[in-house]
Amino acid sequence: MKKKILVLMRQAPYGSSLARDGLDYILTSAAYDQDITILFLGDGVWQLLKQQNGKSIYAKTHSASLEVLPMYDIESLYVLSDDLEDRQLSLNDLIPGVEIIEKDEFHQIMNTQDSVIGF
Amino acid sequence: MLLAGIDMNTSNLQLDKHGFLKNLDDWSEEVACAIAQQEGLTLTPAHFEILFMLREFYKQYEVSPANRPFVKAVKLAFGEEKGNSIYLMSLFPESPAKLAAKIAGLPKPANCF
Amino acid sequence: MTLHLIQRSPFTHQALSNCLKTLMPEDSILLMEDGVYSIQHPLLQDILTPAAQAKPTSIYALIDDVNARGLEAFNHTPILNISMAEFVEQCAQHKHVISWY
Amino acid sequence: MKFSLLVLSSPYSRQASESALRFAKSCIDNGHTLYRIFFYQDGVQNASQLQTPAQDELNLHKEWQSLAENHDLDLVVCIAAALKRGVLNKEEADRYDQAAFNTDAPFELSGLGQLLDAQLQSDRLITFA
Repeated sequence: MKKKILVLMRQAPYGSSLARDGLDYILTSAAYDQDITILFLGDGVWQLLKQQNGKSIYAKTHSASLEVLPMYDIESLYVLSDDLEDRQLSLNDLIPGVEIIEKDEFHQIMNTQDSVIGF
Repeated sequence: MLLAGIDMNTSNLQLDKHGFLKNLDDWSEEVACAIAQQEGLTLTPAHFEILFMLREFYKQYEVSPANRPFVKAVKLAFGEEKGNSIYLMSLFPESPAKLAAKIAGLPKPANCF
Repeated sequence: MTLHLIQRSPFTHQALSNCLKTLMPEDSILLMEDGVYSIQHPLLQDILTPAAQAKPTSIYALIDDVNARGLEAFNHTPILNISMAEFVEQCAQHKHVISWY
Repeated sequence: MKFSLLVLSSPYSRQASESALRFAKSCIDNGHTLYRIFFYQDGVQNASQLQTPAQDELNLHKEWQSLAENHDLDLVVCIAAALKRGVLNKEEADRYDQAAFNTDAPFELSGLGQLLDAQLQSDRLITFA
């Protein structure tokens, strides 16, 4: 069974394990051939920041692991423009492959999903 | 206990009960040969080409790939001829991503319990 | 058509504010656990003003959580107190259910 | 309607486990089907049979256990999340040479694929965090 699943990634990495555990769920679902779309929402956009290095805090580098997503055929990574603006970020600050969308574009994406899960 | 010529008592080489390295830093080509032999495989340069690529993959992403991304990564590195599951199955039978990760000294791919 | 479950207090977490950023016209909101403190938060009160939207969002609060916290007297229409059984039925009636925490 | 629940928080630290338990009971009372309850993140602590709350507090492990036994529920604990937090059954304790174990049937340790399966097989997946 193949479904269109939207995953909301809403937490910053490192401070809690939700970002990492959400990614594990995404990789598992992709390995089982599901059609995954990811929206990085609120503090979730911090997950996408370039030049992270988790080593000195005994953590895996989250952005490095996110860059594996294209290898799992996950190409739909979105952020809301408001969330970037609120955090004084631009697309240049983020790892490649992320697309900025507005609220109404999110609604179009949402309307096509079979299932939604949030981390 | 001996693991294919490696004295586990003097080498401190430890494997978990799935046969994966407990300490990933213990890996060497010699260790790879020993783990492979335990799995009934004799490693050739064709195996090592894939193993080194897989170790680079892990270094870059800090993730052991599942089968599909494993095939895709091999295809990107070495082309269609090797980047297909038939070829990889011939080198690492049954579950290529899991077996190759084990021999390459990487953690188990997620969800292969 | 999504049911949004607000599970954290809006005075310490962004759960409600993030939810409102993605809210669609047909969606509903259910306040539960510390999310029921949203009753007293301007973010929620703002969307309840008649001028805020053409079709007002349905907002529910889990009555056991409201009462446990001593908020009974603070809750007022149009926020509707509902039971656990009604919560289950609301989940069944909405296509998606998203928890915010 | 077929429901599955996802529990992410530790019992006694957050209200999530109690809410999930009440939701589960209400589901059953209203004639719905519970396909699976999946414990992830700190939620795996629900599976510890060593929970020893005071006499006047709820024992969540026992509550889940009796609910599962009375209604044939599927209680699945994410194995990776459980192992690293020290929630092991006998089989895993043996496998990893650990001296003790603290969970048992009806809780089952399994992979994240079981969460995906719950999402695919159920009409609704409700998260308690």
